[in-house]
Amino acid sequence: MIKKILIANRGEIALRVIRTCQALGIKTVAVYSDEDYNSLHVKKATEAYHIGEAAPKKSYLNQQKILDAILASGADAIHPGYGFLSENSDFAKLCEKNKINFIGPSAASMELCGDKMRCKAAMLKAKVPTIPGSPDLVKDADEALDIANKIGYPVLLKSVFGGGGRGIRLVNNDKELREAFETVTGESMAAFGKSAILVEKFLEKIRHIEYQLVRDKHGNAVHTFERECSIQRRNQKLIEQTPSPAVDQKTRERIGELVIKAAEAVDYTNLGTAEFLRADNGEFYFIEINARLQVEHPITELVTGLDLVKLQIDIANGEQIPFKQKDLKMNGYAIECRINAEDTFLDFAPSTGHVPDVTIPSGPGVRCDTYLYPGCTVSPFYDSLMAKLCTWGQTFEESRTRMLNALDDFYIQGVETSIPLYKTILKTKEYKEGNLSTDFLARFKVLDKLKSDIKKDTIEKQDVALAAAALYSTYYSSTIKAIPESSMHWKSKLDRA
Amino acid sequence: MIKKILIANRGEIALRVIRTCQALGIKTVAVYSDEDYNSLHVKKATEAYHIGEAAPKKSYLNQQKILDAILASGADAIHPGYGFLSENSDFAKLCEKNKINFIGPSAASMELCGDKMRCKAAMLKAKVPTIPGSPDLVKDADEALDIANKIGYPVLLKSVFGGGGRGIRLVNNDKELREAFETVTGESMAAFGKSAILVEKFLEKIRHIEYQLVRDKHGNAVHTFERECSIQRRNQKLIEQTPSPAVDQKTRERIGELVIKAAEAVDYTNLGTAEFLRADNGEFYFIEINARLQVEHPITELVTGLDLVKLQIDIANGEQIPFKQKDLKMNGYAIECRINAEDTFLDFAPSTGHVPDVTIPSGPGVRCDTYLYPGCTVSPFYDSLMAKLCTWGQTFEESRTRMLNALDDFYIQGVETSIPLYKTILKTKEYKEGNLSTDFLARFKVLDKLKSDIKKDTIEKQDVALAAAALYSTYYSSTIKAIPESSMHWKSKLDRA
Amino acid sequence: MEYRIADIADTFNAEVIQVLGNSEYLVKINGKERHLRILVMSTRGIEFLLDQKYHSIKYLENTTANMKMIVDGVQITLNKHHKLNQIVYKNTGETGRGDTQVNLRSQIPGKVVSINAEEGSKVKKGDVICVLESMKMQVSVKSHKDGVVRKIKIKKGGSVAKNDVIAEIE
Amino acid sequence: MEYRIADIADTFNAEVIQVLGNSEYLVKINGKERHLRILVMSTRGIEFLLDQKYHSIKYLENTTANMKMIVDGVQITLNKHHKLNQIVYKNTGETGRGDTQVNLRSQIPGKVVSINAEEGSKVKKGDVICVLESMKMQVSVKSHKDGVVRKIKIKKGGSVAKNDVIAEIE
Repeated sequence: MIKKILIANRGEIALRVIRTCQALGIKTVAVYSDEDYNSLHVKKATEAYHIGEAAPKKSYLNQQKILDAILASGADAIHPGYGFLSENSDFAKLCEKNKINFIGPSAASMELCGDKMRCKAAMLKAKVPTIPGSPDLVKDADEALDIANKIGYPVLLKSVFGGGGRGIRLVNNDKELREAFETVTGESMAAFGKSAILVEKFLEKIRHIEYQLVRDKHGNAVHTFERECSIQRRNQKLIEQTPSPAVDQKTRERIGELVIKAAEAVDYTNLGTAEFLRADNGEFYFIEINARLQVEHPITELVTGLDLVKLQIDIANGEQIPFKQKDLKMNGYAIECRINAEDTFLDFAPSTGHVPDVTIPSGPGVRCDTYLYPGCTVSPFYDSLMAKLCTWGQTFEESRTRMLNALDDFYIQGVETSIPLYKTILKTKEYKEGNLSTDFLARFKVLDKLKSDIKKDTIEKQDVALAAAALYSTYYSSTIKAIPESSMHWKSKLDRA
Repeated sequence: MIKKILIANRGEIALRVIRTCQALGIKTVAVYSDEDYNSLHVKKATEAYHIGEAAPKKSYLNQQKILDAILASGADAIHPGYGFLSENSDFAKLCEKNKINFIGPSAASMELCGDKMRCKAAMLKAKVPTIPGSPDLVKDADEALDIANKIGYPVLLKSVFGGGGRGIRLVNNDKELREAFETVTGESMAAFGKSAILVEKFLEKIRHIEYQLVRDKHGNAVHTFERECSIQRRNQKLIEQTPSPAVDQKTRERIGELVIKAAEAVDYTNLGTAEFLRADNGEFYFIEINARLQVEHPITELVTGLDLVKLQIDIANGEQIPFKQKDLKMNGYAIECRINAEDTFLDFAPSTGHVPDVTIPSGPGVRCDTYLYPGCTVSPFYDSLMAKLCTWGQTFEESRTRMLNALDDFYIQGVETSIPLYKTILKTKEYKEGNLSTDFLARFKVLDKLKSDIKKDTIEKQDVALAAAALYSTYYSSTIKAIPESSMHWKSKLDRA
Repeated sequence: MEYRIADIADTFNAEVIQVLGNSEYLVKINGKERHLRILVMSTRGIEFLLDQKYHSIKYLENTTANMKMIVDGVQITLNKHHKLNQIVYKNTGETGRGDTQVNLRSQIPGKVVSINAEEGSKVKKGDVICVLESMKMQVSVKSHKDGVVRKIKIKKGGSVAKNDVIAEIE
Repeated sequence: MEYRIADIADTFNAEVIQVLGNSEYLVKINGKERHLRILVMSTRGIEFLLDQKYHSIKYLENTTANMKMIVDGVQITLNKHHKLNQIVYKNTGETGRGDTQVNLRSQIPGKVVSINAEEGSKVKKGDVICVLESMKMQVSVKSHKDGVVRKIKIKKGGSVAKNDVIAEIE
């Protein structure tokens, strides 16, 4: 039985794990870098160990430092959170070697999940559909043409050494393929000095739909339904929701069965996520298993009532999953917005610094997981996720309007946030209709809409700004030094003015 | 269709109503007294009207002032919240006269609910059991004796003019009754100059169990299950939970049917609460209908997924209840703790003042409805409820442990709170076992347990306090004036020391 | 320095014995060495890890006799002079108020509803001196000892703040 | 006083014209009288009801030329001198940065990964001057105008804070 867990992470996910441990009476050990001495996870854990400098390599990614903290604290298990060492199979191996219960899959299964080609092969064997294409490198244009005709045009020709738009071409027929084969080879040779070409089916207007999977050490497996995560920027998820508007009950069950097969194919244990792309024609293609707890797990908790971190711990303890697939049902609708510290108009560039004031939304159906508190700092050393704002509703519309309110109530001083962008997205006709795809932002010119929303806001607020300026000029212009810098109540003073 | 609602209330309930209205796109009008100019409900509403001085009689209870604000703002409906004018049938009448949609029952039904004798008569007619006793005043000892023998001893003899322990006696047999009849008459005459005696069955170890009832203007009625509110002090609820540990499915349905009958007996519309006492032998006795939204409504929302304020508005709009009794089911367990500004050891005396800092708990399964924010004030003019902290869990134990964590996380600076008391209660064996009764605090000597918990805490923290004192003495004793009064980071300065 | 903690009979000792650098210290508490790492510090409060465990302290009051603080949400009063024999430690609900004290103070703010004692009259500990109203509740203020009411410092219908003197009782 | 609002072409006028007492005022905004009731006020910000509607304002900066504030969460810059022809209103994403400006500043803090221009070289608006790394992301800093790089003010491997000058371009 796990009695003390070291959480090899920081930010909101460290706090999330601590919450469940507290409720279960399990002790927690936090680790922190120089940058995090004043972070909430240090304050909320039973114990906290300093593990090095701010740069992740010198602290949160430093396996030896973390192992030292485990041994010093006497923790018997480790929760890796997401990111950092969570999908590092070497670290999982190190834990296994030191007889520390790693809350996640075995090192072997994690390694298999992390190796895209081997994982794809395992899926093909288990009859889990992956994106059609060459199973391996193609030796020449003839072989590429054969495969293209088998899977159907359009296809992508990709050099495995390509990148940044070079060494990749979209082709629509045999003629284009033959021409492109030469071009791609040439580009790849020119840019990278070598070429090795794959063929892959080209999918348009795709949705990112993933399934939460759960498998215990006894081989019992269930899925806890899908999450749609199609609203993205630069392949990073921004907004997730469950259920997916593109998945009906029949599809849910059909893909769910594939998910169980996929988990078995890699002998996965504990909680993981099977990610799929859904083509516009309704076909689902497996892409990978994320061998960890996902950022967006709370929306699954909201519609199933499960505590997924507790389930992780129970499975790590060797317990059986305490329910069957048929016992699970989805209750209502949930949305998550990832509140990032970033400037939408600077190409989503990070925005960091001191946060003197913050107001965290609450109310019926609102859950906010965050490390923010008034006076905290958003560090440039770590990722930009400051908060996960989730809302639940009996209907999709209820979850959406609750999210809009919660976004309005969320105030974060000192850094730029993605909140205005989400308000614009949630108000679009396309979002309301569930017309989602991974290119949603570009497809529906969302940034232009955001600009015009902000302009509208400015115009709406202009009279207020002018009134504020007039008052300021009247009362402070000549006496600014005399008035203390506190936000106390000046009513009586002003009455006399 | 309601488009703009004036909320004739303040504090957390005003904010609760505003939240639902925002989600529904309904405009809100707040009213505020001199004491509330800086309160959150003023800031969150679409508009806010000042209605007078701090004393409730001069503002929140001033019907004319509120009517003026309704007319000035153009609100077409009024939500009364709880307390203040919420169960004032004269005010409901005034609204009806002015064609303002009062979100609640009709004035006539409210008046009937408020008149205990008439309401009891209506229940007897509808075959809803009330506490056995004389249907009216008894004329002499003989009549009292007859009734006592019919309902069975022990019974209470009560003068309707009695109070404060005077003019009331518990009797166990005919002999005691005859003696007590004289005493009660004498006491009542001596203290109040008149006497009029009732006989009532004496119930021991009672539980307070209530049902949320819903009835639309078309006569459709459902109940949304029970809430147990047995943990009380001075007849005021402190902790509520649903489901009740004393109610099984069969009982739930049986009493639920009585609830529908009770609602029909007084032609109740909109949401209300049917309150019952449950005797230790399992019998339920109707006591009254609370003709308003109840403080503890969120726990029902947590287990049903309903938005009860939305349901109130829909019914006020003349809509039919959008579901049937059989569509409703309870999902999980919920607890509410009423976070009061009071000093448990000063006989629960109010504790008011400035709240410079507050941390509101959050996390999976936690909902906190509150008017608190850093820098707010807890006013001595209004009631002591600062926050309603609710937790949900798949199991009762999960809801309980989540509540304990949330109570730990709740920090309110500047006033005494009931938080320590709740921690002690939630940790008792009796609470965990569901062994509840309205005399829980006295029965299980909870205040003594609290004292010893606090002593234990003090001893646990003594080393920490000493370390803090030692540091303070070392760094501040001689330089206290030189150091700025900010909570900035002193690390580097201290490193040099 | 030596300390007494209100409500606990022993005398305690605590001092900083070594600065380890990097915000780290060795402190000696009741003879035992403990490791301490400061996270945030000001005159208002301090946050530190004591043997790896986080604690948050707010200093409330520091007089020559007492140091009042909130330690992880628990109010603790340290008594620097360990010969004082009367300590009020309110949170435990044990008043233990000194009999030598003259002033009866209000522990709540409120409106004076009634005054139930007269100047010059004898009262017993627990007798109601006045009734205050606050938050729609009536609260009786009772004498903290046996004695004679020397002075009534409030008026019916008036307001009292927390800690205002209600009466002098000797 | 007359004001211009960044990004909006008109000129506006606002003044307090009457104190009604009890924190209430009559203000005239663009010729229209509005009722205003102050709830809380300090040099940092103000909260008031304007025609019964609540607003919260935080003053960010007040210079002779500009007054920057956050109005109900929306950043607004009021321009007191309405003849300035270049206004940066960042939130709209429209840079409109003045061509006359020499300093290229970093809008994010970060580590300098590479420097992609040399002193003395000609650059065009949009050319990459350097690449910064922050939060595991690489961000290019581009020239705000056509010109010649007079000075590079950063070093490879060094750190820059927000608003630090990266280069002078003329």
